[in-house]
This record gives sequence, C-alpha cells and structure tokens, in this order.
Amino acid sequence: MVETVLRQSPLSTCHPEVGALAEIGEAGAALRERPYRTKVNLRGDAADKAFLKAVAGATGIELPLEPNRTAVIERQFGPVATLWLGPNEWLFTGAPDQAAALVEALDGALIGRHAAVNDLSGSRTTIELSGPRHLDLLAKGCALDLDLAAFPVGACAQTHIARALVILHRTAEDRVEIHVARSFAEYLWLWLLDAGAEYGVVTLAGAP
Amino acid sequence: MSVKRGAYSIWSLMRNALSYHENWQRAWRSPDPKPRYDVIIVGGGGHGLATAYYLAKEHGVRNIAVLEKGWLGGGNTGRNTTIIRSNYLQDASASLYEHSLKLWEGLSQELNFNVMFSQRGVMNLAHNEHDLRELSRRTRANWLNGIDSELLDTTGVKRFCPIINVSPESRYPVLGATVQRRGGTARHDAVAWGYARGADAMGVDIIQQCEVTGMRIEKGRITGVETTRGAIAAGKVAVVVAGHASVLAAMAGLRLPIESHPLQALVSEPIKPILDTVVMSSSVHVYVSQSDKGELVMGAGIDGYTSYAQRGSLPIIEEIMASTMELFPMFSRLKMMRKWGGIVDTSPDASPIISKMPVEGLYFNCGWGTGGFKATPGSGHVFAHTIARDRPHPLNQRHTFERFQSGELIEEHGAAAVAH
Amino acid sequence: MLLIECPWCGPRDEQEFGYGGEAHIARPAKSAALDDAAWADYLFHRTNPKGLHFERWWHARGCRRWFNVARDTVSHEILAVYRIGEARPDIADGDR
Amino acid sequence: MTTAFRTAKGGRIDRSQSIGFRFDGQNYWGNAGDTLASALLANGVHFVGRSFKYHRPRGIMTAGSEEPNALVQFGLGDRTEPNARATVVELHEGLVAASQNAWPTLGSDVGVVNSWASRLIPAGFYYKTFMWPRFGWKFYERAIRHAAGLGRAPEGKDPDHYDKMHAHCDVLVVGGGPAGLSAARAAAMTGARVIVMDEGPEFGGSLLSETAEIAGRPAMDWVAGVVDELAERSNVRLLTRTSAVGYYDHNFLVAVERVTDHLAAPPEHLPRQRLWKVRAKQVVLAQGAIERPLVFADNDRPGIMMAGAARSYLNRYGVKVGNRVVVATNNDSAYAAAADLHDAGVAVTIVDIRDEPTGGDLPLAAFGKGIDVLSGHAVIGSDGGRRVEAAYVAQISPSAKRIAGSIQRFECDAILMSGGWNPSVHLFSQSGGKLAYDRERTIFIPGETRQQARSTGAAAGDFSLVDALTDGLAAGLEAAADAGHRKRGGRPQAPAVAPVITVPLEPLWSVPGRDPRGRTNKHFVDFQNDVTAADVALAAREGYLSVEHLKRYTTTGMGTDQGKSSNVNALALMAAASGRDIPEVGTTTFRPPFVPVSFGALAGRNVDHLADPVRKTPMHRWHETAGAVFEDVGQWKRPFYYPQRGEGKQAAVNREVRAVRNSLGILDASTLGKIDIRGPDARKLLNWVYTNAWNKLEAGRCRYGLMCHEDGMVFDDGVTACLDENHFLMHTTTGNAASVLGWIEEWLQTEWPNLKVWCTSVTEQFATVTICGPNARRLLGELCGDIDLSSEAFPFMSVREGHVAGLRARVFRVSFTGELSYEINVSADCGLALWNACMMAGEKFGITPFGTEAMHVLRAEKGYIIVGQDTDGTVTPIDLGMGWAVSATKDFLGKRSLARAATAAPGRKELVGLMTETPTDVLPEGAQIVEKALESAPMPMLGHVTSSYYSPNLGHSIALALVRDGRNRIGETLEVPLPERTCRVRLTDPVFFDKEGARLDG
Repeated sequence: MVETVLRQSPLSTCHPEVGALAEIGEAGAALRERPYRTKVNLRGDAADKAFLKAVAGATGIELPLEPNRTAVIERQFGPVATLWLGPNEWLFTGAPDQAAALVEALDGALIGRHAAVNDLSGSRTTIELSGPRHLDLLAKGCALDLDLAAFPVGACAQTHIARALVILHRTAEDRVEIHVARSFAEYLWLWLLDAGAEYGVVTLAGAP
Repeated sequence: MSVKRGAYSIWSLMRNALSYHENWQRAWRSPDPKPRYDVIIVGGGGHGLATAYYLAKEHGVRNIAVLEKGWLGGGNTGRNTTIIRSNYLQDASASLYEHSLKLWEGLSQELNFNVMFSQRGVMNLAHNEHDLRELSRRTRANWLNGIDSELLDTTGVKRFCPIINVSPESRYPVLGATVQRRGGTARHDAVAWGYARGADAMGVDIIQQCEVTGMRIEKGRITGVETTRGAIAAGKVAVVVAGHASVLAAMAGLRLPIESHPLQALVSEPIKPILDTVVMSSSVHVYVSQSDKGELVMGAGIDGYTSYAQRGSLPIIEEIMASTMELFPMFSRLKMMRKWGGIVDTSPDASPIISKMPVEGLYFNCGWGTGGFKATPGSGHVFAHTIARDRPHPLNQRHTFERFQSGELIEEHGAAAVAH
Repeated sequence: MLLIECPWCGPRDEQEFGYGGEAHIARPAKSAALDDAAWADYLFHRTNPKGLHFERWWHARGCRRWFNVARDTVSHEILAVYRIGEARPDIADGDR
Repeated sequence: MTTAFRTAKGGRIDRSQSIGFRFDGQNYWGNAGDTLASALLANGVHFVGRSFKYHRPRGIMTAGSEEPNALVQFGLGDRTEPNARATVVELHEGLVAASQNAWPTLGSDVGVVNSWASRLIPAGFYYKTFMWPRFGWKFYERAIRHAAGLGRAPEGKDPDHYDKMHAHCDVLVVGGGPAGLSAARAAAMTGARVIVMDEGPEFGGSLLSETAEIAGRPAMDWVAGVVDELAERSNVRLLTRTSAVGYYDHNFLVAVERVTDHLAAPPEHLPRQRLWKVRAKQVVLAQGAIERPLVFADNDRPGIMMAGAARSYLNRYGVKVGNRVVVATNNDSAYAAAADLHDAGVAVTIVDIRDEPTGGDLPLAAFGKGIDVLSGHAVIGSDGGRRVEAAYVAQISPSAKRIAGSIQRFECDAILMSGGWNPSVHLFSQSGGKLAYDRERTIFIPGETRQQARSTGAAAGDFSLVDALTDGLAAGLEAAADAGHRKRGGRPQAPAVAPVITVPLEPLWSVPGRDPRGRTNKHFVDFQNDVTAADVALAAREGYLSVEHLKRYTTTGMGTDQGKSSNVNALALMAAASGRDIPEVGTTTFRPPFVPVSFGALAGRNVDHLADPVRKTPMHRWHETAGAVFEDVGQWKRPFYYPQRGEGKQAAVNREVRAVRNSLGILDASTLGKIDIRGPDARKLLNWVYTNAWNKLEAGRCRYGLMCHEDGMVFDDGVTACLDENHFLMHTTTGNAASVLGWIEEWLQTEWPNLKVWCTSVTEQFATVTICGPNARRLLGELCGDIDLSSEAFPFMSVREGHVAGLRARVFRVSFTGELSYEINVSADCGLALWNACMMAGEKFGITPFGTEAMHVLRAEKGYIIVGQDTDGTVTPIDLGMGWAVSATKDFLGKRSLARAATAAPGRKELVGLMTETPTDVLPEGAQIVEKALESAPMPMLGHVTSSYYSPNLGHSIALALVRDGRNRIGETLEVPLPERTCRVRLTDPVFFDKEGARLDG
C-alpha cells in the first residue's frame, strides 16, 4: 500500500530516528510516539443487546459497558484495546493497519443496525508516557485523580492535559497511553517535554 | 426638602484641618423610610443613585427613596474595573454611551465630589485579521457618530503603550488597535458616594440595609413594595439592581431575558507607574489598567454558569494571567493582591434594558452585562427621564423590554465581548 | 471551582464541562403558531433564580453527554445530577 | 562575623554558615536559616521602609507573611521582585534587596513632605479637592500617580518558569504547626491520603518560636518525630514553603509553593514557584493566629513590633530585637516574649493595660523572674526618629480609659506590643463559612461551615498548646472518617503537655494619647496604608459606616497584607465611633489570595511557545518551507499567502488569484470541519439544522446549506455530501468545527433523543487538498484512474470515492472559487504525500499554491459569503439574498424567529456588491456607507463594507456590503466617507464574475 510508505505521523519530526536513544536511564519520564496505530470509533446503542452481540460476533470483543474502562483482547498482530468513550461510543485501538479489516468486519456485522463505524487512525496519534515520575508529570496538566486506586490499570478517560483534549489509557502501572488529535500532538509533545524537564525526560524513538 | 451642606474644596479641606477634621458633616443622611414615596428606586448602586439624582435635579421629583439591601455601591459599582469609553458599534449604543461619557467629563464638578475621571485613553487590541476588520468597522462607525476613535498599527500601539509586547513571534501578535483617548477610568466608589451625597442634598431618602422582598401590584399597576423594613407605598417603582434583576422581576411576576453570571477582577500589589492607559484585548481576553494607587487592575470574561455568589472559579484567573503574560511579559513577577467577583446580568444582545414594564408604574434598568459602570451617569439620566415622563428618552427608546419579541436587538457582542 | 458529577464519568472538574443554561425548556412543537411574545419567552426569557436552579451541562471535554444538574446558584452546592429525559428531582428551594 | 544583636546560642539558624547579603547598598552578614528580616535585625537594622502615604520611617513589625511594613525590592535585573516581605524572604548567599517608596534614599526621602502636610490629607481627602479647574485633574493625577506605588516592576521578561500541579487527597491539612501536625498524623494513621502544607521552610508553626515542651522534651523534637513519621508514609505528601492562598467551591484549594526563591543559584530545571491545585475530600484548617497591634500614638516607629514576632526572632532566629524593651500588652501572651527576652539578657519592662494581670501562669512566671510590670498602665506614645528611643507610659483609669496619672518616659530601643490574637480565619471565610464574634475574647472565630472543612487549634480560637494537640488530633480523625477512613485499633492519644492557665485580655481599642482627642499624634491602625484611628473616626463622622465603606473610604485593609493585623482594630474603632457593636459593623469578606501570588505562578506553563496550542495541518511543514505567511484562524495556522522572492502581499495574492483563474491553484483546506452523520434519521437532522430541504439529496451528491441559531441568524454554512442513503458528511467552517458538532449534539441529546443519528467528528481524520482552476480536471486525471471525471459522470456538487496518487481518497466536486474545483480527502497521515503528488504532477500546469487571502478574493468575485465576515450574528439568510436556501414548508431551527415583527420587516440590511468609481480604489473593510457624506459627524449610516479586495481578474476593486434595503437600491450610488476623502460607490449584485457559472466546468 502506498499509504504505509508515504505517510507521516504528526510527531515524526519531533522524536529521534529509530535506533537512537531508547533507554530511559536516569530520567524521570520517557515519551514515545506510537504512530499510525489503528483507531476505530464505534457508535451504537449499548442497551441494544443485538448490537452488542453483533459486535462481539464480528470481532470477539465484548464492549466495555462500565464507564471509563477498557476491554483488551489478544490478536495475532497484538492486543486490541476497546476504550469506553461514552454510553454509546467506543474506540478500538491496536497495531497499525488493522483499521480497514476492522471497519469491514464491523460494518458487515452491523448492516441494518443503527451504528456508526469510523476509521479515525489518521486523526489521532498516541504518545506513551512512562517512567517513575510519569504520573507527576501528567498531574501538572491533568486534573484527574491518577492514583492507582482511582485510575487503575485498564482505566481510560477523556479529559484534557493543559490545553489539549486527550484520551488517557492506563496500560500498565508504569505507563499511560495518551491519544491526542493530530493537530494538537506537537503542542502536547512540547508541553510534556517542558513540564517533564524538572524530572528529566527522554524521548524514545517512535515505535508502533 | 433640601439639605444645606458645605461644599467640598481645598478651602473647606484647609478650614477643617484647623479643627482636626472633627467638623465634617455626614455625606448623606440615614433616614427611616417614610410610608409613601412618589418614586422608589430599588438599588443603591451608581445607576440607582444617579437616577435619583437626575430625577430630583432635572425632573423636579422630590419625594424619592433609594432602597439598598446592603451598602451603597456594594454591588457591581464597587466591583468593576472602572473602564469608561463610548466606542460602541451600534448607533443606539454609541449615542447612549457617548451621552454618558460627556456627563463623566463634568461629573466631579457637577457633584462637587472628585470621581477622579482620568482620560488616559482606552486601547482595544487586534490579534488577527478578523479583529482588525471588526475594529475598523467599529472605529469608522464611531467617526460618523462623532465619537473620537483612532486606528493604530503595531508601531502606533508600541508608541502609545511602550511596555506592550508586540513581537510577531508572540502566539497572538498585536496587529493593530483602536484607541479612544477620551476614554479612561474613574474611582468607582466615589461615583456612588458623589451621587448619594448630591441626591441626599436634594432631599432624596437613601435607605441602606433595606431589602425589597415583594411588590404590591393592584390592577396591573404598582402601588408599593414590601421590604425588610416594612411596606412602603409608591407611585412608581424603578428597579436597577444589576445581577438581581431577575429576582425583582419575579416579584412582579415577570421573567427577563437575563442570566446572572459571576464576573471576576483582580488587582496587583501597588507598583510604581508603568502603564498609563487602559489596554483591552477581546480575543485574548484580558483588560488591564493601573490605578492611581499603583495597582494593576485586571479582569476578563464571565464565568460560564449562572450564579448569585460574588465569587468565581480559578480557571478564569489563570486564563487572564496567561493572556497578560503574552502582552506584558514583564508582569510575571508582580503579584495578585486581591481578587473578587461581581454578579453581572447578561442580556442576549449584550445591550441593556432601560424600559417601562408590562406593569404600570414599574420600570427596569438592567442587562448591562459586564459594562455598566461606564454608563452610570447616562443610564441614570435617561432612566430618570423614562420614569418621570413615563416614556423613554430618545437615547433609550430602542432599549426596551419588548425588543426581544420584535427581534429588533441592539447587537453588541462584538464590541462588548469583554466590555469594560 | 465546581466539581460536577457526570452521570457516566463521575466527578470531574468544572473545566471539562460546558454550561447549557436553564433545563426543561422544551422547544415548542408548533413554533409557527406562537405569537412573538410566546416565542420570545421560549427564546430569551429565563427564570434565572437565586437559589435552586435546574440547569443543563454537558461533559464537553469528556464523554460529550448532556445531562441535568440541580444547583444552588448562591452556594453553588450541587443537589442532584440526572440524565436528560429523567424527571426533575423533587427538591424544593431550601431543602438542604 | 559579629552581628551585634545575635544571641550567643539557640535558635534554628545554622551558626556555622555565615551568609553575606546586601541591603540598600550596605553589606551585612547573616546565617543560614535567617530571613532577610531576622538577618537585618541581627545587625541592628530596624528601619527598612517608608509608609505608603506619609512616608514615615517604618521597621519590621512581624515575623510572618502578615508583614505590613517591611516590604523590599528583592533581587536584581529581570529577577527583581517588588514588595517582597522581608519577614519571609529566606536569606541566601549574595542576596540583594533594597527599600522601596523612598527617594532619593531611605534616610533622606523627599516624600516625607506628605508627613508634614498630613493634616491636610486625611482619609478620603482626594474626593474633596483637585476638582478645579475642570481639566486640572489630569495634572493633579500625574503628581499623585508619581507618588503612588511601592516597588518597581522588572523591565524585562521573567527568566524563570512556573509550574502547576493537580493533587487529590482525602484530608488536606493547611498549617504545619502543633494542631496541623497533630491532625495530619491522626488522619494519616487511618490510611487516608493526606497532604499537609505549611508556609514556612520547615514544619512546626508556632512551636518554632516556642520554648514549650511536649511529652517532656523540647517541642521541636516532637515536630521532628511527627514529620519523620509522616515522611515515611506513602499516603502522605508534605509541602513546605507552600502557602494556601485560595479556598474555592467544592473543596478546591490553591496553594503556592516557593521552589527556588530561597536558593542563591536556582537550578534551571526547577520552576521558581509551583501552583498546587488540590481537590480535597476534607480540609483541616490549622493556620494559627495573627497578633493584633495596639493602637497608641506613634505606634509605627522602627523598633516597635509585635511581641510574638520579637519572641520568634529570639527563639527561632537567635536575634534580640533590642537591648532595652518595653512590652505593651493587654493579654498574657506577651509575657512569654518578655520572659524569654529577659532570659536572653534584655532589659524588659512590661506595661499591661489590665489592672490585675495576675491570674495567669505566664504573668506569674514573669513576676517570678523579677521583670518589672506596670499593670493598669499603657504605652501611650513613643519617641524617636528612625528608631524608637523611648516609650511614654501612663496609668490608665479603668473606667474611663483615660490617662490617669503622670506620663513617664522609658528609654528603650524596642517596643513590643500585643493586643491579643486573631484566629487566622481567612481561608475559612473564603470557603463561604460564616464568622462568629466571640465577645468574651474579642475575636472572630469560624462559625457555620459551608464546605467539608473544620478549623482547629489557634485558627479556631483555641490558643493553648494542649488544645492544639488534642483538638488537632480529633480534627484529623474526624476528617479522615468523613472521607471514609477510620482508624483501626485504639484511638491515638495526644502527647502530654503542661497546661497553661491564661486570664482574658482586656481590649483597649484606642489607647488614649497625651492629647485627649488624639489630635496631635497618629494612632496607626493600618500601617501599610497609613490609616489612623482619627481616619476611622472621620469615616464614621461622614457616614461611611459599613465595614466596606470604611475600608474603601479610608483604605484600611486594602494593602498587600490585606489587613491581617489591622482588620479587627479598625472594626472595633468604627464600632466605638458609631456607637455600635463590633458584629453590627460587620465582618469583611476575606477574599483570595491569603498572601499575594505572582502572576507567573497563575499563568504557569501557558506562556511563550506553550501559550496556546498551535494547530497545524499535515502539510504545514511544506507551507513553511515554501515561505508561506500564516494567518491565525482560531488556533490553526493557515497559509495566508505565499510570497515569492521580493513579493509583497498584494502582488502575491494577485499572482495566486490569476493562477487559479488561468490554470491551476492548490489550497490546503484541511482545517474545514467535517462531521460524519449516520443513521436512519440523518435527513431529519439535516432538515432541522439547515434552512433548506434535504429529503431528496441522492447518494453521491452534495448540497450547500445555511445554519441558523434559534434566533434566526446565520451562524455557519457549508457543503454536506450524501455518501449513502443514511450516511452524510457535513462540512463546517474552520472556526466553527467544534461548536457546530456541539450544537448538533445538544439538540440531538436534549430535544430529539429519539432521532436515530450518530455524529462523529472526522475533521482531523482527513487532510483536504483543493485543486481548482481550468486545469483541475486534467491534473486529477493524471493522478486518479478509478474515477470517471467526465462532467456527466462526476457533475458539479457530487462526491466520488477512489484513489488519488495511489491513496484512498474521497473527492468532492464543489467550488468556493467559481472555478472547476475538486476537494480531495485522504487520511491525514497521507496529506503531505497527496500535496506533493499534486505539486509534482501539476508543475506542467504551473500549479500555484494559494492561501486564504487569494481564496477570499476568488470567492468574493463570485459573491460567496464568509460567515463571520459578511455576517455578524445579525444577518438572516434572507438578508444575504439566500431566500432560495430557506424552506417554506418545513420547520427548522431559527425559522420562527425569521417571522418576528422586526426580523420580517422590510428595509433590513442586505448583502450587496459595491463598485467604486475609481477601479483601483479598494475600500477599507469596515468602512461605513452613507447616502451622502456630510461636512461633519454625525452622519446617518446605511451599512458597512464587509469584504473588500482588488480583483486582478476584473481589474477593479470589488466589495461586499450590508446596506439597509440594499437589494432595492442596486444601481444607486452611495458614499463612503473616509478620513481623507469620500468614495462614491455603486450598489451591484454581489456576484461580480462569471454570473452564469460557466467556469465551474472548466
């Protein structure tokens, strides 16, 4: 596909080339872009059992119905995380280049149902934030309670960091994924670097 | 009835110094309410007191009471950032504010009370093409309305206010501005006190700590008010209570096109003079001037939710400061000393209602939103006329309550986005 | 700074929300049949009470859902949060 | 280094570490652990400033953040800070500070003339004069402003940066003294998340200045133990140098941490200050108390200070504030200061207003030490110049509060005063809590609370150490329990402390002076703003009776200290002067911030390159490289025009405009809002939100629509494509992308929850490249093989899917320029690739990138409006001449408003075209239009120019305008008065170019 050769992520010029510094070392936090990851948005009625069943049938994913929680399943190309974005909205995230297949599967399964599937892979990029001080760094711009008890592994939230709207997803105790609209990505990247300077922050080579 | 009282002057000040200032008289009396007044004005802020003053002075009405639930000037009069200008867009607004500005220009002498009207100029900044176009439109309308206004380019801005950051590298660089040199600031409390003293001298009863709790209406006509100090009969009742207009309207069974919002302002610690004009920017949401005490006086937009609490939320202040840092990076190490909130009554077209109401003998003056202070003298003047003659003054004939039905609005959002 | 409980996402800072004014103002079904005064009442006139206020908010920087809030406009205390379509809770001014 | 007033031992300073610093050009030595104030006092320097109005010499009055007098210009150059309180500035090597409000020097200040003229300038004098001549105020004001202000602002940009931090906890404890630490420890034991913050560099609060013992050991040992214990707990965060400044709704508190102000060389990676924004489930307020001055004649000379402060300087900093001191008091607490100073070898005389101050333990101890005590006496005045030299003491008759006997002069070098202590209720008051007046103790204490907060210790009016420890502990446990955390096992106990018996103070709000009417000497109430007891009496006399009038008329409490030490005295004096009770006068509402907060801390990181997000399209870097000049459109940067070497704006725009009309232009339209709309009721939704009808739009076709708010005024427009029977893609203007979606969601969710429609923003999913001009089809033909581009197969206002330059694309054949035009959407990641492909393939057509300005000219030639430029929120579709887009049959949002009396009336302002008589005359946008220009203003205006350009294609300027009754006036000539000339303009149809639309097909 032409796309995979020519495409450019919004942060492609911000982080070091592949093979450059890839260690967090003494730094308090590390930033890494995870470009091109699949992001498919689904709208549908959570109260409609047939809808939920159709989605599960097509994808094997049980849509999370609890607010701000994710459901993760393993696929051969890696995990697919389904994020609750609203009572009738979810976001599937996973390895790059899976959107077309996912959209097709969903569209196929949801024919005749009131649902909307949109490939939004190009509209957002993902920044992974990790390191011993990553939550302190986040707390500088994010008003959510990020304590493990309040925001456990598997939690997600739509909120804002400084002046950028984001979707946060705690993927592990020591890391958070931040999905950010591409036009805000550079701002957020620079903001994280600036706010992280106090702890020392390294930028790792982008990797999907 | 009128009250004889010595005039204020440097001579009276010297004379009183000889007696250690122990012989000054009260600036106004504290009478008990009478059973009946020809006109009751509800609200002892600048607008209400000015209304009483002009009713007594120009319309010969003498039997007037001003009822204030707290202390004079304790509402928005004493809580605003005191900016005065008349460079409004629409003819109906511009003529009203210009009328007011002209009254400001002689007000200290008129009242024999120094309101410290300081014509240091008011500058409105443009940060993008849209702003430039809007300011150009407003200024050109001002010219044809006979209102002084100038268009400045970036160099002109820098010359007029040398400490402004006009770097093109700024996030929202300064592309130009308008300036109204006759605009400026005044001492807000003094306006209330000056009108109170003047009205009192003409026999107006100014009654503080007297809250109106109900309206007496018989056969579609107002006959008086209930208050925390008893019922008071009145021929006419004029309500001018800013943030609380809806509350008073509800007492008369009316709903207004008004929402009450917190509006915050703040002052810095006093510093030596650095800013000799008023700088306003509607697209980065800040306005700032420096008081005669040396404090920087600043404000921004309203809080988003309705409220009757005289306080707002922190983010508004954080936004003001971020904007301020863009325009004045040198202010960073100065300190906010005090901040406060007022309750502003916002109308759909950002223009006031100065109007007769569906109840006979009832008049409302409200909806000034964030910009009422500058209008104080003019508002009182035309409102007094409206009350006395039971019909609007030519300058407020479009500021009716009914315009929201006909759709003949006086749209001033552009000019009033952060209108102070 | 208000802490508003989104019916789905739980308590979040005021900054995540947008204010939508007075709640329970239904759009007149036959707007053409209204006279100018009735239309103005729907369009512009508001209760704007001092005290208990039923109002709409939306979680603009979160799940983007609209919902209703019963809030005291003096103390800013939030007395109830309920979803669109749910009945106005039975709270009277002074119930606190 | 010898510093004359440093004690031989004791205190919490590091005697091994000498620190050199400079004040007013003079070099001094202090020690690590000193504040600037304590170091100056150690050097015997009391005189550090001049007062605001009278320029009277002033000294250091307190040892805390409530300091009204000792304000200094701290630091140099761009790091200088005006009005820093010397009492909280921590000493560091090389510190430089200077006095303020004095010229040319502190010692010989010309402003002192104000003091000589002070009789002429009582409170509010300026309201009574400076009114003549009428324009004189300008000149008077200049002089007044010159004299006003305290410190100087830096001249350059702040080299430091500022941080913000959000935090959440179960229990926030404000104040790290005995009560606060006790509360924090108890709360922490329950497992609750606890934050405890204190203003000072170390915890301990009042204990830092105490000699008391806790559990049989020095109190600071207990503090150290508790702090160590808390520091080890993972559920506790300890913050020092952190002042809680604001208590907002819903238990949201704001605090400022001073991170580097105390460092000689701040590391670059650290912020200067950090603004903490804490959301706490429960709050314990334990901020202690602030001592009240006594209001006696000349109570403001350098060397006159609070007794508690003197004790603090002695016990905490190892500084004697004088060698011979007179202690003036009306309560027991000052006896502790007297006793400690006595023990340090200072000659002490206590002057107590009370007749029999014998009941309390502290006076007993002082008597025991043999300290002279004059009971029933008061300090009624002072003598001295730049330093107090003597106290005047007289017996006070208990009944009349008059001077009863002869006046004695006590030589001294310091007078310590104590008028009792005010609980620090500022945050409590900010939280909406009501204050209650305790008549017995003459203090305001926290009353009914409005938030999840409790006050404890001295902040609650419980001044004893025993109370602080036990009440603090209880408050901590209760707060934790209310936050859902209970202590398992036994209840912790407060440590044992020897109780101290105190007897009540005896208020004497204004100490009589030698002149019975207080005429000759000033009795200061508010030290910073020079408000005297006589000023308060004057305010009462003139009727400024409410507390707010008092403050505003006299300026009491309006200084940088916000009246922390003066408020109650002022209230009491007003009460006395107006024959009322103190609570009747009222309490002031305490407003944030508790202490002044730097602007920088409030702005935080939202400055410089992070001031506001810069939104960039996927092709942004290409535009940059091509030398584009950008325009801010909301947060977006859009290419405005692309000047070639040496080209000005007009030349560049002309070239770009011609290129589009003559061959081919390319525009980055990625910023347009895009909303994916799906569902069986999608058409119903479109029918509601657009003024025109959408029932018949077929799949693959596009339609233009106008949106109105319910007020009937146009607020957005754009093209919506039907992708499938139930699937639409809506385009909005760049600026309204978010608000249109929000508006639609609002209607859907609140008014039409039964409509089956899903809306999803896809604005950022697609990059949009617009190619337009006669050669657009040829270019697209070269890049796209799977879409039939013929006019029949792909007509104007339709959409197709296929591949462009090998990229999956959706192509819209729409036009905002009047030329044959395609808008190509590809995944945003591939926007640059598409752009590059177009540029390469378009080279042979002379493809020309054009910016928003050329786009504006092109659309204006066609009479296409820009919402927000040709409309302003007062314009209906009818006014725009777009009645054709308004459905007569269906209802839509805003429709009813169009029928309102004034909205439906004839003669409204309508969109027309304008042609100037002189072709090259380009009208300024915003210019006003009149029937006939008059000699002078006012002139009745008919409308204004909304858009105006030079059209290189027509060789003529063109303009759009809103003109009253404009469509009926087409053909008429009107005038546009400009400052330098008047332009005559002919009203025309708004479409200037290709009226028949022939060019749309290339």
